[in-house]
Amino acid sequence: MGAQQIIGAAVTLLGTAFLFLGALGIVRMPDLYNRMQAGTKATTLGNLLTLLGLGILQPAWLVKLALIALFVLVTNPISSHALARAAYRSGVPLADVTVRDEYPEALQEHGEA
Amino acid sequence: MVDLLLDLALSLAAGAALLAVYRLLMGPGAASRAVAMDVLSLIIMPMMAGYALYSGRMIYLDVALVYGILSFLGVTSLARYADKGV
Amino acid sequence: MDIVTLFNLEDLLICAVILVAALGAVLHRNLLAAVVFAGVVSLAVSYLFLRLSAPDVAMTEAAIGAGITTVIFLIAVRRTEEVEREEP
Amino acid sequence: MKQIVAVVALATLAILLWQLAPIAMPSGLGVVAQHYAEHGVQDNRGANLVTSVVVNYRGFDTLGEVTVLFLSVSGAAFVLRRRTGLEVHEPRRASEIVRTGARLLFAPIVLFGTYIFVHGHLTPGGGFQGGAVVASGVLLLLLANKDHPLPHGFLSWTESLSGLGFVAAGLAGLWAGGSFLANRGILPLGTWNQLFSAGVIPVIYTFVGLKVGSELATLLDVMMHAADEEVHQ
Repeated sequence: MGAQQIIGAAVTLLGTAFLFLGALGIVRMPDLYNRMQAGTKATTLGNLLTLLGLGILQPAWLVKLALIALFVLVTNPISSHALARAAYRSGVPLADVTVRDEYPEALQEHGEA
Repeated sequence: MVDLLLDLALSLAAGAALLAVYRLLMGPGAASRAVAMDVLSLIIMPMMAGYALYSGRMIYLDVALVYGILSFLGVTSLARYADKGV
Repeated sequence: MDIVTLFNLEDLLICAVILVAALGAVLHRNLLAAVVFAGVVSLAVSYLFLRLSAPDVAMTEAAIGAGITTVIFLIAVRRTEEVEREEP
Repeated sequence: MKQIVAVVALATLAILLWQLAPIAMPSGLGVVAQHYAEHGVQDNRGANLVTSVVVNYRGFDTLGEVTVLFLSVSGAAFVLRRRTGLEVHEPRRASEIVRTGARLLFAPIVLFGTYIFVHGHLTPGGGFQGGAVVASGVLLLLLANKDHPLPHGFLSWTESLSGLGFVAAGLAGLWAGGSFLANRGILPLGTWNQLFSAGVIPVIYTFVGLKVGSELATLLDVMMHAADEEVHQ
């Protein structure tokens, strides 16, 4: 029981560390798209790891925590995709250091302007 | 040991919330702020779950789930607004 | 019970988040940004309500304050002007 | 000058509130709260005491709140009603991912909202919160496609019938238990912390949830379309 508790708390701590890194990423990254990358991928992982750690700490709650985790896993990509697409189409600029932007070509290939 | 780790985890999450608020204040344009809002909701949701564990009441997880649904909708509607689709 | 000992570090940090976001909502001239700030206030206040053992209020705040009200504000801002004018 | 006055006023208010805060958070319960906390479980068998207060002890207030919401939604729908003959602008379509996600998530979200208001007497939450979640499911459909056809007749019938159901439950309490919205003698109280318990409370909260959900869905639909026509007339 003691080892399980410590593992659960460690996984929770790892998850919140990822949350912190994601938040650090949205502060430090140069443009919106890079920020979004840090702020959605890292924090989704941190969120899931934290919920997993809580589930290890309290195994009776695993089903409900898994429900929340599944929900986050489904919804968060949708909202960040919609946000990135809207930002691109409303003309939020890329950072100066960006090397290559392939999105316009991909749009033309698929017939959307 | 376990208490110390959990306390450290919660404080780290709250510090992450402060960092996200920095982006919320500074972020040029509404889109950056919407990203910060998304990150904030993703940070606060596990904090709620952690508090549920701390208080030992599973029903508090319902609040976290409602929170997740509604913040997702908030961010999506901001995105659709910026895309002129609302 | 002393009011300071009621909260530990993470709650005080969340309180700071609420204060900063509320100031942003009041002071910003871009109404869209103000709507985002108001949504963040609701999100953080909801955690604080849960922390104060009021899950019903926390759920209401999350559902009505953070979700529906943000969307209604967005639609209302879209009908009017996005940037607040200076007073004459 | 104006700013100095504002800062001074704010500082005064802050000091006053700091003084007031310990009073506003008393350590014990008040007289009324004491009564509810002691008798709430025997009276109603509801695991969530807040629900007992909202639906039973203060049930009449809840009826008033639902009526206020109904009136405000009616007012908004009247002021922002659809006008024909105006040029309607074509909104940009949502992407495939958003549309599929909306279709996928609509049913789970509505199901979860239903869970919230049906379990109002067991878990935190209840009619208002569940109704808001149900309406947010509808909002997701509207975000994916602004002109998503909503069953307006069904929504308005649900709304009216649940309002009637609320009043009917109250009148049944008057007939069986002696006072409006009394929770005696209509449905068995059942065992504490079971789904079928707390007498008429879950029934009323289900009515409230349906009513709030359909009202908010109608309001969102009306507001979205009103924005469109105003901008482009």
